[in-house]
Amino acid sequence: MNEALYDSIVLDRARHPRHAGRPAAFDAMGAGENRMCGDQVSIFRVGSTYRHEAVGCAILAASAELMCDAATGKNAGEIAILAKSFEQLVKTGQASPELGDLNALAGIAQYPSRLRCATLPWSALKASLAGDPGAGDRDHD
Amino acid sequence: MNEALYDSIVLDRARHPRHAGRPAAFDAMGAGENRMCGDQVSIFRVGSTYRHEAVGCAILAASAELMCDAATGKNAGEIAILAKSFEQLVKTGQASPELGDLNALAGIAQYPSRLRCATLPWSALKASLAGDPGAGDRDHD
Amino acid sequence: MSQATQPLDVHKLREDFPILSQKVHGKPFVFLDSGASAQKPKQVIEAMRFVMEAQYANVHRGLHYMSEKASDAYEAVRDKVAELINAGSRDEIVFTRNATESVNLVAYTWGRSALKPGDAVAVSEMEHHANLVPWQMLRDAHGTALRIVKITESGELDWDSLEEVFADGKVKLLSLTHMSNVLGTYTPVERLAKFAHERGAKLMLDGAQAIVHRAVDVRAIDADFYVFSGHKLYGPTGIGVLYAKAEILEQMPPFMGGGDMIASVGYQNSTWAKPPHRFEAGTPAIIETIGLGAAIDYVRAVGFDAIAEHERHLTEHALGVLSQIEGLRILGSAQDRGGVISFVMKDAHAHDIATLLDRQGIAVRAGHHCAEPLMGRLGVTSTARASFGLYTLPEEIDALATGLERVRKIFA
Amino acid sequence: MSQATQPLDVHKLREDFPILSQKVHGKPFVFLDSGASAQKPKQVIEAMRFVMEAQYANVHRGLHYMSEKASDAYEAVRDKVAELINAGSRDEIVFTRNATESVNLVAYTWGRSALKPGDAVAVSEMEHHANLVPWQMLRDAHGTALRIVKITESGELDWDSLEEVFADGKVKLLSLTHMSNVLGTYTPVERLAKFAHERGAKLMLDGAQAIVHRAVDVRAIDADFYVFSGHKLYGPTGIGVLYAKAEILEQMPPFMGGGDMIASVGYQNSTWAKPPHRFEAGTPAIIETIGLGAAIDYVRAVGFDAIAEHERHLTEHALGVLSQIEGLRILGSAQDRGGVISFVMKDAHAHDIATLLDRQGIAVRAGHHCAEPLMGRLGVTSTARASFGLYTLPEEIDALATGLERVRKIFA
Ligand SMILES: Cc1ncc(COP(=O)(O)O)c(C=O)c1O
Ligand SMILES: Cc1ncc(COP(=O)(O)O)c(C=O)c1O
Repeated sequence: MNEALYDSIVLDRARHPRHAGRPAAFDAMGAGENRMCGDQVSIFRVGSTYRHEAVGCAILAASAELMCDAATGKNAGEIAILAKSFEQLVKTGQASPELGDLNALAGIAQYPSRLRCATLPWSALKASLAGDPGAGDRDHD
Repeated sequence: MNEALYDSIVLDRARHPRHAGRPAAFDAMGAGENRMCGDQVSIFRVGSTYRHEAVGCAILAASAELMCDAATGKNAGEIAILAKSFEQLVKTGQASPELGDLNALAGIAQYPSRLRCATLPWSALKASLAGDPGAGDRDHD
Repeated sequence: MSQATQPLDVHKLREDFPILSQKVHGKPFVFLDSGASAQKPKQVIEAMRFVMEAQYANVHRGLHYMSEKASDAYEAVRDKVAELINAGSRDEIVFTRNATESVNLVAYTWGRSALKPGDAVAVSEMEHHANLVPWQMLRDAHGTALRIVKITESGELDWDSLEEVFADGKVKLLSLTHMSNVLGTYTPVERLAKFAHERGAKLMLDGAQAIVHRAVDVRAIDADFYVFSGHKLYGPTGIGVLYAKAEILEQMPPFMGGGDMIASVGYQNSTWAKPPHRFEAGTPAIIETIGLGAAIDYVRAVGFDAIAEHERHLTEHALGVLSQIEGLRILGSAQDRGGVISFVMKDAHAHDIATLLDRQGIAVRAGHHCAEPLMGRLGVTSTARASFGLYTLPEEIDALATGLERVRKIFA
Repeated sequence: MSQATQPLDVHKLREDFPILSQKVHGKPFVFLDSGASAQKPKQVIEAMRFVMEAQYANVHRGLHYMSEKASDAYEAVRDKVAELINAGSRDEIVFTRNATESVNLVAYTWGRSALKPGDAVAVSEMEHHANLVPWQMLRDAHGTALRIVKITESGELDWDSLEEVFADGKVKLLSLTHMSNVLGTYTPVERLAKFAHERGAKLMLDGAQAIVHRAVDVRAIDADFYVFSGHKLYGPTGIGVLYAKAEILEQMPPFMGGGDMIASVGYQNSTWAKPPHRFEAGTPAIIETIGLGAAIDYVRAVGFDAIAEHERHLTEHALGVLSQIEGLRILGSAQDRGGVISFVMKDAHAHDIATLLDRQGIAVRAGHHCAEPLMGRLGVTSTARASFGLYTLPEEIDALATGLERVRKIFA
């Protein structure tokens, strides 16, 4: 059975998150919601580190985790570049070295309907950078 | 080509009607209309004779003509029986001796969508007998 | 277990459904999503092909051979539908796109003419959006109230709540699902009809699920409105049905304007055709209606008694095997239930369950099943759902159970 | 006559249409009723069969293989339609049942929100009921006015009348046929768009006929709304299209409520999905939409330039031979006209003509063609109509002429 998407990193990070939970104080936040399935995620910036609150499936949780890892210490421009690469990854399934652990989500390319699970944290992150907490992705599809 | 429906009686009576035209005075009238195609017919009773005003196709006109022939001198009960036989005729295509010239319309049974052309005068006749000039058939189908 | 009806030869029936022999991700295709839409037997596919290859033209207004053939075939389906649900007359059958349009048609026409601002419509906590949103829209446009009848923990109608909702006499329409697409619950429709009628209200039933699983008799129920979709009944998409009692339909103004629904048209004014044509504007779904006719012939030939019995066995079997799976919780435990089972699993989100099952060739649905408010009521955001058809095999339910064990181990 | 495009090999194309080789009353089938609904090529029949046999499930909410396949195939057709009419974006394409529903959708949603009582809608004397009755219903429900733009003796729009109708600035929507289904007239749509826009009105085009015969470019026209049906474009019944500019669609409230058109649903309130999904409630016509996609592929592969050229030849030929028939009168003589010809005959009623032609295997339509008021304007109660498709042969028009000569002799 090809369950590659649910490899050990993804499952591990979904079940044992390192960046989960709303910080007591934060510099910026952004949220995203997929109303079709009830997935919700908020991203909080504290200095140059990130935390998330993710309610949804394992892909959402793992993507939020790995994104927080990857975004730590990066500036907005660097994050934008990373977001682009990530988008390529989940659309094409082609791993790329600069994405590091994020490559674990490459398998999502085989599940177009799950794409939003992986990209929702990134929309929320962008919203937090834009300083517009409500600008996350709220579409239904 | 099977043009049996348009046999000589039907065409002849459609083109050379004997009972057409609104009488100056009449004892009763009834009307029918097929709004889907614009067919209209009025039936007038003058004593025990009938006249019609038919606007529409050849089948309508011939049917009105032959009906006026057949109804002449008959009472309401006799006309009701005749109407039933006629209905059978146009539905089954089976001629029956008591219908006389009306049998010329048997071919209509092959054209279900033209049935109403043949039966509209009879609805108007019934309306005239019922004393309700507007009770004729006004359906669209 | 009744032995009165011959059990279905499901393996033989499956030969009628070409799609079931496909492989998915290299695995045998286990389709447990019939509640969303059923697969189509050859007989339906063939009927649609036939009309397009041999008897096609626009209907009703044609005086030529092909048009008469197509019109006859189209109108014959009205009789088939009337027979299927035991309507009093073929003129009580209106063709729509789907159950959703049928409900909206009633809300727009009957709702805006027979209901007055201040009158109330009552629905239950377990409605599909199709039987909730149209009444919200009617409320906002027309000033009617919308009331919600509660359900019990077992997922059945709460009669105390029903009494309460009706207490002030304002409810003029009770609109309920005949079978829940999430919980599988059948509602006691005869009793509900009596209840509503005694209180001066009409009863509308959303039969989108129910029509598939058991014989429906709208006159025995005494339903005022009944709606369903062709595509769940093994027929094509694009065709649905609204049944309404003749005296109600006759009073209803038209929904859409256009060809075929008029008696006469002038530049200034028009008059309407009689029902059902009054409600069928424009070129209808001719090919799909004929496909629905073939689907009705098919299920009636198989026999509703046998289908109901088969699905009862499947449901019992499924409830049995699924309840063995650690951490799996089945939602709803109604006494009277049909072949739809929703569940959640500890630590595994419904979407992850569906994706992992799909990799094993097993199709289940995951999400809110167009019943978002019910999800809230049940305290979940989504569920996984397995739903059965006449072609479902017990072995497929065993495959589901095996698949779910794998999911459980992955997330354990 | 332009020689730029390769002429159609019509005999070869006809092999794609199985129905055309049927016999009717023992005679070769001459189908001259494509304006009512076109016949379907094998490619469309095959695409529908394929989805039902190999890739079927409900769309959008499914996380399993079949649902993804069906959703992809369904949504891909939105792109095909957008390309076909050169829409600015796929999100401007709403799927409906037919052109009639598309017009009603606009009347119910845009009409009741963007128009205020006292605003006027203008249509012409040569509209199909589908583009007249919805505006009468809007008038009666919402208090808008309805104005009628006259046509000239040749069956073209009367610009003086148009100016007059717009004189007081109340017209906010001009809704016109792009091609008359009775007279064959093409309306000068670019000029009309400019005219309407300069006066602060939107332009809606009923493209039910036009879409079939020529390439349509909604952006070049600058149409605000454009509607058509799949079944006239060699596609299945049960599927139609509404195009509207994105900024208009975004402002429009939903039409029907139910699944798939919501963003979120609570017992009390719901929020709407973005266009186009906001306007597609319930399970869509999945199989038919995919069939429409195949039809679009088909006509584009044949090529609109070639189709238009072919139909221009046919129309010229038909106008030539029909004008030779004693006592036959062709209605309409517009400069710019398509392959639809209505006529009346001295002493022979249109219904008798149709029945007699049918006996010779020739299918024409007779009646008011869902344009009853236009009949009054033309001083007739009904006409006979021959209409052409890409599969029509000049020989078939000759057969029509021969048939009409027989009719003439019978009634002479
Ligand atoms: C000009 C015109 N408009 C609208 C329509 C209505 O199309 P439909 O019946 O497919 O909705 C037709 C077809 O009859 C038509 O010819
Ligand atoms: C109970 C119930 N009602 C209504 C519907 C709506 O059916 P459709 O989408 O065919 O209009 C469904 C199907 O999803 C359903 O399960």
